[in-house]
Parts: sequence; structure tokens; C-alpha cells
Amino acid sequence: MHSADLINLLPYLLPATGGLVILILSIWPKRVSTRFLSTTALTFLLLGATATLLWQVPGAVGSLLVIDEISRIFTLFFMLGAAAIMLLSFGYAPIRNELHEEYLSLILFATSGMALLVSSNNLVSAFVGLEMLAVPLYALIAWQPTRYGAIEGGIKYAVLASFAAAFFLYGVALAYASGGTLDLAELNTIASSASLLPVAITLILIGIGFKVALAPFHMWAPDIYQAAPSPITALFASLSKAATLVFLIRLLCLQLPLIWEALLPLLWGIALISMIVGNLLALHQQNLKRLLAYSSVAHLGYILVALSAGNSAGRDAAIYYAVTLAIMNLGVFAVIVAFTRRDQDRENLTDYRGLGRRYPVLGIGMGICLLALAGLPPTAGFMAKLFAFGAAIEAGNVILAIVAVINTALAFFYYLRVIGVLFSEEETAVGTSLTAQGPLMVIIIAMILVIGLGIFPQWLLGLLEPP
Amino acid sequence: MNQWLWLIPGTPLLGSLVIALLGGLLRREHIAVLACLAAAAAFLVVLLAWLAGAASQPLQQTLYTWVAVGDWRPMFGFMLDRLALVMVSIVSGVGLLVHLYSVSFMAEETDQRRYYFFLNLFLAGMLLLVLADNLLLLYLGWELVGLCSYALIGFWYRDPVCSNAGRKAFIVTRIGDTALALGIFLLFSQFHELSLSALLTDAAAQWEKGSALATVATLLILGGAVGKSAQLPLQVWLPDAMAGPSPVSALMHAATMVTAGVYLIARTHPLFELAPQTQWLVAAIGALTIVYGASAALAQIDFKKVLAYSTISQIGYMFLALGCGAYALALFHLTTHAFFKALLFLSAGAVIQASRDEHDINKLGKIGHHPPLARWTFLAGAASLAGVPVVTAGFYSKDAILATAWSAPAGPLLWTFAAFGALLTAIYIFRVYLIVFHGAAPQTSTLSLPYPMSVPLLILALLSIISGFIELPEGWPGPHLWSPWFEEELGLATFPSLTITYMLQLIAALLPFIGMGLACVLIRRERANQPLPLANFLRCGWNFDAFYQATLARPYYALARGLRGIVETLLIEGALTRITCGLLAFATFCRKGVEYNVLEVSISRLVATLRFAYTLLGTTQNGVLSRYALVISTGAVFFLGYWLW
Amino acid sequence: MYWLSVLIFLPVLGALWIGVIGRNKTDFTRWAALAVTSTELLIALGLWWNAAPNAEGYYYLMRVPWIPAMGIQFLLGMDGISLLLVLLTALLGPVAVLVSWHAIKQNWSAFAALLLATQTGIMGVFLSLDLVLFYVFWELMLVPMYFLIGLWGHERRLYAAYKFFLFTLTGSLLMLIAILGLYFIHGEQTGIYTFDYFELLQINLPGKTELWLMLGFFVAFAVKIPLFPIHSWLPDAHTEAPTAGSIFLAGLLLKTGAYGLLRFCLPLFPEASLDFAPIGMTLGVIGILYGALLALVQEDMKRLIAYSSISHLGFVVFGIYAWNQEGLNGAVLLMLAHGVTTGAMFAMIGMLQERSGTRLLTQLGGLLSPLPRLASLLLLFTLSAMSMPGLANFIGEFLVLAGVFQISAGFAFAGALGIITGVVYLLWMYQRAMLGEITVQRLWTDLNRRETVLLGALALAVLWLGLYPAPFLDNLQIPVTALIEAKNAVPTGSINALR
Amino acid sequence: MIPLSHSLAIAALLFVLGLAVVLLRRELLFILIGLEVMLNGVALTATAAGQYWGNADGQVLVIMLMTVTAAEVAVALILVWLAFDHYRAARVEALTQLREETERRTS
Repeated sequence: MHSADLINLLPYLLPATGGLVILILSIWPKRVSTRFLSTTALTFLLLGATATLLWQVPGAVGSLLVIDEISRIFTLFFMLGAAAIMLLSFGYAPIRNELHEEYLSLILFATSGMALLVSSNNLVSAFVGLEMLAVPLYALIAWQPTRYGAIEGGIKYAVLASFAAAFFLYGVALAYASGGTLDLAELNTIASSASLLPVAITLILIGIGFKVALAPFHMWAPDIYQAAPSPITALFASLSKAATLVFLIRLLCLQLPLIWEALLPLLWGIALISMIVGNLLALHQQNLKRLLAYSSVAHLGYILVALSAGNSAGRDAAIYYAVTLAIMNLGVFAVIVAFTRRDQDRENLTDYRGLGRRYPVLGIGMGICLLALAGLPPTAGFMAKLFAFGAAIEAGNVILAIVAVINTALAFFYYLRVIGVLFSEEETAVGTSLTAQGPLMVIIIAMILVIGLGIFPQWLLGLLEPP
Repeated sequence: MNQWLWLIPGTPLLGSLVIALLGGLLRREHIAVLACLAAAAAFLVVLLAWLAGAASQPLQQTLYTWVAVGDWRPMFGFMLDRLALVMVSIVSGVGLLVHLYSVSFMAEETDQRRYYFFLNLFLAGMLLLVLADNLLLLYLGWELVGLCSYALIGFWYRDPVCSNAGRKAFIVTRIGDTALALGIFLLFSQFHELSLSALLTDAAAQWEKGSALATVATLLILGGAVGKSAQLPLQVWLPDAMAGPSPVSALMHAATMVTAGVYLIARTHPLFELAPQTQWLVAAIGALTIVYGASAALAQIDFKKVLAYSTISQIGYMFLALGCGAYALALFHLTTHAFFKALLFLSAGAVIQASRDEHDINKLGKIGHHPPLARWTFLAGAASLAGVPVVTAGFYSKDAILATAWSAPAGPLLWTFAAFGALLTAIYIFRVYLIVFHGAAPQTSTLSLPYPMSVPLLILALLSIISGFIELPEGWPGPHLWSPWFEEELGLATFPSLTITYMLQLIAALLPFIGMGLACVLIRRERANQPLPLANFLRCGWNFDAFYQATLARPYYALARGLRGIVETLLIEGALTRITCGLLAFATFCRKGVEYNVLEVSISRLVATLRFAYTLLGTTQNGVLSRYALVISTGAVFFLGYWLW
Repeated sequence: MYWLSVLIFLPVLGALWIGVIGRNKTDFTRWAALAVTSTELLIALGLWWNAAPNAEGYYYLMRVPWIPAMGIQFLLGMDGISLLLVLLTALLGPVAVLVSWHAIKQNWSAFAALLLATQTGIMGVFLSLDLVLFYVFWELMLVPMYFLIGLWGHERRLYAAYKFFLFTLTGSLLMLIAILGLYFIHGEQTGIYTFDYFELLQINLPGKTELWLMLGFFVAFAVKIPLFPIHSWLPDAHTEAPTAGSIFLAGLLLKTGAYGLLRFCLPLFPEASLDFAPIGMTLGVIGILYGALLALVQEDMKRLIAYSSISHLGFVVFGIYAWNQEGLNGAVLLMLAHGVTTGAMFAMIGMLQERSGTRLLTQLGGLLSPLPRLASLLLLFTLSAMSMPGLANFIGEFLVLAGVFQISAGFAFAGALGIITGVVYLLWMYQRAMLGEITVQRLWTDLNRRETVLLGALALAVLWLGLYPAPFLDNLQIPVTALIEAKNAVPTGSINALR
Repeated sequence: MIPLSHSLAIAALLFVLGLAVVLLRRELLFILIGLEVMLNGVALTATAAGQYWGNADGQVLVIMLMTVTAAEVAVALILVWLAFDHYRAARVEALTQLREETERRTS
């Protein structure tokens, strides 16, 4: 192992080390203050973020990990995103007093897993990354088990995620059986001859589809979104989804283009079902978090519209969409966190009545993020949809594009409903006075990014451009 | 003089603008004076135009390019030829007199600002109409006078009768206007030109006589003229329009605005000459309207409505002349009619005002103290209207029309109608005169009129008597100034041979006297208090005695009633009401049926479907873990099945 | 020319300024909003003053690369049509601010910010010549308008706001598909992937594809105009919107649809549009008569004017699809006239509502004597709306009908019927509101100075448009000629594919 | 030498068996056992394939699999225990607090 490899490994090692350090601190005889712990955790995350900048691109760590611009951007994004999740957690009243060391370290481990996942060039490392991401989440969902549905959510996610992981693993095993290797680059060389490989990748697709909540593997999402503490829901909705998605893109578009082509009809179908099911279920939803879960299903459908185009435009669109979706969701959940009551989330939309008028910055931030989710120009959400639908049309998938467009119009209905509630005249009792600075910071940054990336999408696209 | 032409419509327009913008700062009396000054200024400019030789050489002025579309650039321009000169003189002259008259007549009104604003605006619009050198500008004036008519008929807007009458007038004339607009479109699409001189030259050059396009175009123009001039079948608005103040009726609904149709046809006569069928139709409409109006006037009890029907009937004479190709004679009758009809309205207004706004002629007759001046001037006007030979202007103009009608196609028939109308005219006007001024009460009043009212009455009375002398009948020695002067522009009328002409003139000269006699008989029977056989006529207020019933023949009575009852009430009013009701019902149906039931329902159907789909999908999400796993597995099976299949 | 971008971004910067520091400072906000909109108007007038066309008839062009990877540019251009509509937009800005002066009771800063943001969107629509940019502004103007209706509207405001948003959005998303289709087809043909309007004008499309793409655009514009079966958002939106919102909706938003037809539908797809012209004209005439008919049976004045807008915009579509000198000139002029007239009518209805508390004709009456100024100005605008010669709408409608007459006398006749019905419902409205006996006795106050100045300015505009429209029409010379050339360039054999 | 296809078939059978257990049983513990059976099917596939291809990747996969699964199941078991502790229930039907409540929301 060269020293360069060590530098390359730093972003993966640092969060994991951070997690261990915090765990060690927790068995420290003297009581360590939460402030110190959180500072430590944030420091490790920021160090990890800095470490990605040291990467020599393109690079690789053995044959397990590949280091390119995509992995750099996303790793950086995950580190900062995890920091944002921590900030949200500090401002989240229901669990503020339960922020033990384990909570922070679990987030750090999950971050490490996400970083691993986006750079994996090998199915085993991908599996490890996936599980490093998933297992901490089981615990985080059920954090503070006395909350409504916390345990149930944890169990559901644990069982179903393991179930999906079994499919994923079976796919991995079959891929190995058909090709004799777990290295994606090598698998690509035998892709044309290995007859079992498409089946194997389909099984992997099922596993990933579960993680990103594509219909018909989406049913856990609303329950878990509702059950998890809002910062963790934000982690689900933005970071975890983006990580898994990027792996899917790497798997299909970058490494196994032949399989991608074979899978296009399947992707087409999933895209269609996801959009329709997601939007229909969100349409009359009264629970905001569930609504966002379903809307995420629909968004993943739009991303698959881009992927099912099967061209480079589709790939770029999907990557752009993944980033922007994560940012927008982060922004929305930051507001949900900020608006939370002392002991529990505001569940029903009616609980949000008039809050936007009372807290204009939060209200406008949420409004912008929601409109971005709906796909209104000049936000990033619009550009993402433009690229995605453009790719579909370029590939000739006009019907899919039209269905997507109609779904977009449908989606406006429920996003507008939320905004309407937020700015309606009658107010619900406010509950807590909002003093948390963390969520405010996150929402402002998200707002700036959403509009900035919408007006200047080439910031991101330019970075992804292969040299 | 050319560059001052704009002052003719410009001064009243300026007056109306000043009244509208600064009227709040002025006292009531000053507003009236200001309006009069504006009208006087317009009249003065017209006089100057006469002096400047407009009578021999047409004047022209172009203000600016109004519209610029491609290579079509109609100008905002005026043309003052002889036809326009006569019209301008009448409009500004009678307009000035009516303004003067209004100073006293309307002195008690509170809302003088509105009155004079619209009166001045009307003057501007009417002058614009006759001065316009292109059809677009003419149409502007055409609509502007319609608007002022609407506003002034509904001057006492608190009374729904008035505002309804105004609206009715506006809408009915607008129907005609739309026909005119379509005619303009047709001409425009054919010649790509709306300037009158160019248009008429082009039409004469490109269209053959009797061509279908010419017929259609003239029919459409005729539609506009019929609407504005209250001819059959669009005459229904004029009697109702009497709800407005009397000076307004005198100016707009007798002297000027209603003759705009006559002016329009005279102005576009080269087109009509290309379409003989339309031209004959013009004559026929005129002849029918003469009898219609005169017979309907016979049955009226409202003082002003008698005059309104009389106006309808008299404009029929002008149409008849137009239809016979005697444009100059139509214009001649237009001129004399403007004088004597304005006179009749103004004196009637004075009488009505003196009797506290009483319109019923019988009651007026019983009141009996009418201003003597009004009585004598009314008599002068009535004589002129009836066409008392030699001494009145009406005789000369009407006689010429009767004579020229004989030589038209189906001339004797037209002549019979016109002559019969003349007889009826004499009957109804003298009947009214006798009832009102020789009623039960003796005329003892010495009520004198203020100068602003008496001076216009005297001037108009004078004109009603003498204005005919400029053109003595065909075959008579003496001045023949009118027709030859117009020959260049409007051509000459044709007359039958001299013997027939003399015969016709003799009959025409006798008719007023016969009518007068019949009226006397009529009144005597009435005085004898002969009971009326038909009660419903009484209810309707048709005050006819038994003598009338017996001698002047039931058929006429029936015809008059029929004309009023069937044609007007049933056919036209009825059809209008039907159409209006039908449209309203259809619109309501659209609102209920299409807007709510179809569009709204289809939207709510869609929403309901979406909600149903939501519920359906939502129920699958029952929270049971195994169900979730099952769905995942089913999905997996389908995906793998894709490969097997 | 960077002035174009100033025109677009000045209102939105003003909106930010007001939104950030204007909270709870109502008086300051009002004057600031007035200052921003007036500056905008001055800039627009200045641009008009200095306008000098280039070869294609564009007075100003501004081209900055935006997303080079996709061939998206920040491409603004102003030709005669844009200029006139920009002038209208700039004119209605101060009007909207002034009518809201006391009518908006709460949250003036937010209201002003949204109003200004709407203006930005509309300006952008009229100026952008890059299709993506156009789409961005096209959607952008919806959002503030949605909030204007949804937050400051009347009783059923949320329903109306949803309906407005969803109708227009669905249409415009289909347009997005068409834009993308155009982009890729052009890219495949020439190898240049760009949304540049001028480049796309050169495209040569196969017949069926052209028709479908044209329909994609048409649906978006038809919803905005709105044409007959998809108009049902308009009465609701108009009725529920606050006065300023109605002014922007009727005065400007509807025009964007017609502008879109002129700018994109006809020149980009001349063949398909020519095939489509009879259908377009039929839709126009249905709109004319249907709107007029329904206006007759409305009790709510705003709703009545809303339906009359449908009728008038039917004339605009009529003129556009007549596709000749008179029709196109008339359509654009009528857009201006309708914007001014209807804007003024809505303003007056707003003032009436402030005074009487109702917009229902059944509850009004006899207001001529207590409110002479208001009544006489309302008469002026009513007359303009019924296309009285000498007032704004007349020349436009005249030209449209003259243009249509050259295509088909039957259509022109049907359109002329629309004018008659227009007289009927407008006079009926005026009579019920202003004439007759006063139904409500209260302390009536006539127009104050602010309102008089505002309406006086609009009245001047109405008279100007009616009496001297030549300076406006002169601007249309080049663009209209270009449109007609596009029509003439269509190979003759291809017509009648659809008929 | 057993052909690869045979061992793959056995492994698939094992996987489906586990799947059936997960789908059919309603006790949380049985479901977890079913999951383990599925994973064993995967492990068998990997081992057989590793032997067929003669490289170590298969074994690596299996080892990783066992480790990760152990961690996974550990957490899952804790959660099941917590559920039992709180609700006195270990069947899936008891855990339906989180669900779509469509019938209630009709407005």
C-alpha cells in the first residue's frame, strides 16, 4: 500500500475513526459534554471533506474503489451533508436531550458507508458500504424508542432492508457465479457473454430500488419517514438516497453500459410506475412527512426517466438530479425540524397553518424548496427536470416524457397545497419559540444552492465534465 | 381656408372637452354660454368657409396619418364639397339654434354639465361625420353621434324608461352600424382603400353595373343607413327616443342625426348606381316608411311621438328620392325638413314645458294656455310639413320628390304611396294642431317665451317658410338654384313629361287642403263627443271619433293599427324580445350547462378519479410488514419474469 | 443592450429591496413600489424613444452565454411587438401599485414584492428569445401571481389560485416537451444544439412532427389566452384576485399567450400553423361569441369583465390566424387596447368595491349622481371596450375584422355579431350599475386625486390609441411583414393537409 | 464434481425457501430466521461459484456476508426485543401504527 493510497483512503477512514473516537470518549470515565462530542464529530467530518480535496483524480484504491470527480463531489457533499444533519439534530427538540455519543458516531459510520458506496468499483465493497449505511440507520430510526412509532419503524426498516439486502446479495453472488469476478470493470468485459449477468444486475437493481424507494419497492418509505426523527428522515431523503443512486449510476452507466442497454425497458417501466404511484399517493396526503416520502418516490421516477433514456445526457441529468434532489429535501426537512414541537413532529398539514407568515425566512425557504421540488424555474429542480426530460426526448421516449410532464403538473397541486397551508391566514398554536440556529443556517444554504444551481447549473455540470 | 377646416368639428369638441375637464369650476349658466359659444364658433367657421369659396371649389385638409398598416394609411382628413357644405351648414346652424334654445329650456336642470358636454360632442361628431374624407373617419362620427344620442335620450337616467330607451336606441342602431361596418370591410377587402373619392372612383372603374358585390356592399351600407335614419324595419327606436329632452329630439332625432343615413347614401351614390336593385329597394323602403310613419302618427296621443312618427315618415320621402336617383332633391327635403321639424319639436317643447311636462295632446288641449309664439311657430311648421302649396318650403321639396318618383321604375306605385302619405301627413299634423291649440279651453295665454327660446323659433319659422324658394318646382318660372348647383356632384333628377308633372303638382297641392278638411271633420266629430266603438282603442288612447271610423274607412284604421300592432309590436318588437329572451336563455344554459356541468364537472370528475386512485393505492399501504415484503417480492418476480419472458 | 436586462431585473431587485426592508413600513413600501414601477416605465419609454431597428427588425439584442453545455443563452431581444407589450407592461405597473394603495390592507411589502416579481416574469416573457429562458420566465410569472390571488384574494381565492396555476402549468409543461423536441430535432439536423430562437427559425420539420410540436406550443398559449374549452380558470381567477392581480392577469398575462402565438407558433411552424389557421379562427370565433354570451348573464362585474376578456382575446386570436397585414396589426393593437381598457375597468371595479362593498350588479344602481367622475370615466372605458370609434379598441377590432374579411366573410360576420353582443352586455352592465335609482344610501365619495390621476392617464392612453395609433402601428411594420413572409414561404402544395 | 448449475439450483431453492418463510410467517423472530435462510442461499451460491471459478472472491464475499449479517441481525434482534418490551407483541400485525389511513381522510 502506497502513501498515495493512504491519502486516497483518508475520506473513508476519517469519519469512521471519528465514530470510534466518539465511542471511546463515551466510555471515558469523566462525563464528556455534548458540545465537545459534537465539535469532535464535526471536526472529523470537515477533515474528511478536506481530505477529498487532496485526491489525485482519477485514482483508485486497489481495484476496490475508484476515485473520480463524481466520487469526489459526492463524498464532499456527504461530509457536509452529514454535518448539516448534525446541526439539524441539535435543533431538533424531541431528541435534543437524547443526543448521546452513539447517535453521533452512528451518523459518522453511515457517512463513511455512503462515501464507500459512491466510490465502489467492486460489488463487495459496495455491499459493505451499503450495509455500513443501513445498519446505523436501523438504530437511528428507533432513536428514543418512546416516540410514536419509533420501534415499529426501526423493525420495519431493519427487516425490509435486510430482505432487500438479501436480493442485492443474491444478485452479487449470481454476478460472481456468471463472471467469476466481483470487479465491475472486469465484469464489463464479459458482459456480452455472461447470460446470467443481466438477471444478477436485476436482482441488484431490486436491492437498490428498495433503498431509494422506487415503486413497487417504496412501501416502507412513508412509514419510515414518519417514524424516524426528522433529521434522520432528512438523512434518508437526501444523503442516503443520493449515495445509493450514484452507485446505481456508476454500476449501470459507467461500468456496465451493455447491461444498462438491456435493462432500459425495465427502467422505463419502473419510472412510469414510480411517478404515477408516488404522485397519486402524495396527492391527498395530510401528513407532511409521508407526503414528502411519496413525492420522493415520484422524483426517483423522474430520475429513472433520465436513466431510461440510455444516453450520456440521461446519465448527467440523473447525477444532477440526485444532487439537487438531496439539497431540496434537506432544505424542506430543515424547516420541518425548525418547526417541530417540544416532544414530537408536526404531523398533519393543519399543524403548519400560518407558520410561514409568522416566520418568513423559514416559510420562504420552505416555499422555494418545495417549488424547486415541484420543478419551477429558475430553481435547480427545474433544471434537473429539463435535463431529465430532455434526455428522454433525445432518446425518443416521448410518451414517457409526456407522462412525466403530466405528473409534474399533478405534483404542483400538492406542493402548492403545502405552501398554501403555510401561508394561510389562520394560525395554529405555535408551541415552541424557535430559537435554533442550525436549521436556519441549513435552510438558508439550501435555498442559495437551490436557486444558484438553478441559474448556473454549469457549476455542477462543469465539475462532472470528464477532463 | 383649407388649414382651418378642422375648426368646424374642432370647436364643439374643444367646448365639450373644456366642459368635461373644467366644468366643475364653472357656474351652470357659464357652461351653457360656453357651449353656445362653441356651437357659434363652428357656425362661424362654416360661414367663413362659404365666403372662402367652398361653394365653388371643394376644400380639403389632412390632419395626420391615423392608422398605418402596411401600405394602407388612412388619414385623419376632411373634405368639404358641396354636399358636405350643405350638411355642415344645416348641422351647425340648427345646432346653434338648439343650443340657444337649450339655454332657457334646460335652465332649471341641475346636471347641465353632462347635457352640454354631450350636446357639444354630438355637434362635433355630426360635423366629423359629414366632413370625413374616408369611411373610417365617417364611421367614427357615425358612432359618436350614436353615443351622444344614447347619452341624451337617457339624460333623465333615474327613470328606467329613459335609460331603457337610450339603450334600445344604441343597440338597434348598432345593428345597422354593424352592417355598415361589414360593408366597409367588404369595400376594404375589394379595393384596399377607404378614402371616399378613391373608393368611389375605383368602384366605378372595377365593378360592372348590377354586379353581385356591388349589390351586397350597397345592401350593407343601406343597413347602416336604415338603422340610423329609423326606416323600416329598424325604425323602432325613434318613438322611444322621445324620452329625451325636446331640444335633443329637435336636433338629433329630427334635424340632423337621423338624416345621416340619407347623407351616407347620397355620399356613396356612385355605388348605389352600380346596384339598381338596391337602389329600387331604397325607394321602396322609403315609400313604405312614408305610409307607415304617417299612419302610425295618426293614432298617437303623445305630442312628441306624433312628431317622431312624422320624422320617420318624412325621412321616407328622402329615401324615396334617393332611390329614384334624385339625390339633390333628397338633400333639398332634408334641408327644409331640418328646419320645419326642428321648429315643430322646439315649439312643442315650449308648449310641453309650459304645461309642466304634459305630453298627452288631449290634456294639453284642455289646459289651453300655451305660449302664443309657440302656437304660431308650430302652425308655420305644420303648414310646411303638410306642404301647403306655394307659401311653405315643405311644399317645394316634397312636390319635387313626388314628381320625380313618378318616373322611377314602378313609379306610379311609389307615387301613390308617397301621395297617400302626404295626405295622411296633413291629417295628422292638423289634427294635432287643432287638438292642442283649439282644444276645449280658449287660448287666453299671453305667456311670453324668453329670448333664447323665441329667437330660434322665429328664425326656424322664417326658414320653414322661405327656404323653399331657392328651387321652384319643375316647369315653373323662377329660381332653380339647388339642383343645378349640385349637378356636378350628385347629378340631376329625372321628371316625367311636363303635362304629367303639372298634374302631379296639382294633386300634391290639393292634398294638404283635403287633409286639413279631413282633420277639421275629425276634430268636429271629436268635439261632438262621439263615443268610440272599440274600447281597446280607447285604452290604447287612440282617440278617434265615429266620423273617422265611418268615412275615412275602417281599412285605413285597421292598417294603421295593423302597422303599429302587427308590424311593430308583434313582428319587430316581438322578434327582438324573442331573440333577446332566447339569447338570455341560451346564455344561461351555457353558464349552467357548459360552464358548470361540463367543464366544472369534468374537472371534478378528474379530481374524484385521482382521489379514488389515491384511496385505492393508500389502502394497500396497510402498515403490515409482510404485505410490504410481499409487494417487494411480487415486484421482483415481475422483474425477473421480464428476463424469462 | 444591457438596458433590456435592466428592464427585467429592476422590478425583481426592487421586490427584494422592498421585501427585505419594507416589513411593517406600509407608507414607505407604497412609495418605493411606485418609484420602482415608474422608473421601469421611464426606461421603457426611453427605449421606445431610442429605438432603431436592425435588419430583422430588432431594436435591441442582448446575448450572453448561460449554459453553454446545453446551448442555452441569455438571449434578449426587442422588436416592435415586444416593444409595444413591454410598454403596456411598464404602464400597468404603476397602475397596479396605485390601485392597491389603500385596497390592500395587510402585508403591503409582501404584496408589492410579489407584484414586482410578476412584472419581472412578464417582462422576461416579452423579451426573451431563447426558448429555455422564455420558458423560465413563462413559469416564473405564475408563482407570484398565484400568491397574489391566493393570499390577497376574495372568498374562494385558494380554489381560484389552484385552478389558475394548474391549468396554465399543464399547458406550459406540454410546451416544454415541444421545446425540447424542437431542440433535439434541430440538433440532429444541423449538429448545433441550441435554444436560440433565430437558429431555430431555420429549422425544416417533417409535416407530422411539425404539427405535434406546434400543438405543444399552442396548448400552452391557448390556456393563457384563454380559448374556449380551457378558459374556465379565468373567470375564477379574475373574480377572486385582488384588483391589481386582475389588472395584471387581464392586462398582461392573457397577452403573453397571444404574444406566444405571434412570436413562436407562427414563425417556427408556419406550415402547421397555416393548416391550423381555420381551427384557430374557429376557436377564436367561439371565444368571441361564447364570452359575449356568458358576459350577458353575469351578476358579478369582475366576472362579467372576465368573460368579456375571453371575447376580446377571441378577436386577437382571430386576427392572428387571419395572418395578413390587417389581422396581425389589429391583433397586436387590440392587445394593447384591451390591456389598457380592461386594466382600467378592473381598477374602477376595485374602486367601486371599495366604496360600495360589493361587485354584484344586482346591488348597485344609480351611482351616476353621487359619483359623477367615476361614472363618466367608467362610461369612457365601457365605450372603449365596446369598440367605440375614436377609442382604443376600435382600430384593433376594425383591423382584425377587415383582415378576417379577406379570408372569409362568414367569420367576419360572426365576429361582427360579437361586437353587437358586446354592446348589449356592456350597456346592460353600465345601466345596472350607474343608472336608475340609487339602491344603497350611504356617504359616497367620488374619485380622489390619486384615483383621478391614475384613471386620467389611462383615459389618455385610451384616446391616444383610438385617435392616433399610427406611432404604435409603425413599430409593427417589420415584424408583421416578416410573419407574412414566413407564411408566403410555405410551399403551396403542403396546405390543406389538415382541412 | 457437482456441476455448478446443481449447486446454484439448490442455493436458489434455499433462497426461495427463506423468502417463503419471510412472506408466510407473521412472527418477527421467524421472519428473521427466514432472512437468515435467504442469506444462506446466497452464501451457498457464492461458495459454489468460488469453487467453480477457483478464486478467493467467493470466500471473501461469504465472510463479508456473515459478518455484516451478524451485525444486522444483532440490531434487528434488539429492536424486536424493544418491541416486545413496549408492546408485549412479537407479531407483525401488532406493528401497524404507521400506515396510510385513507378512510379517515375524506376531506
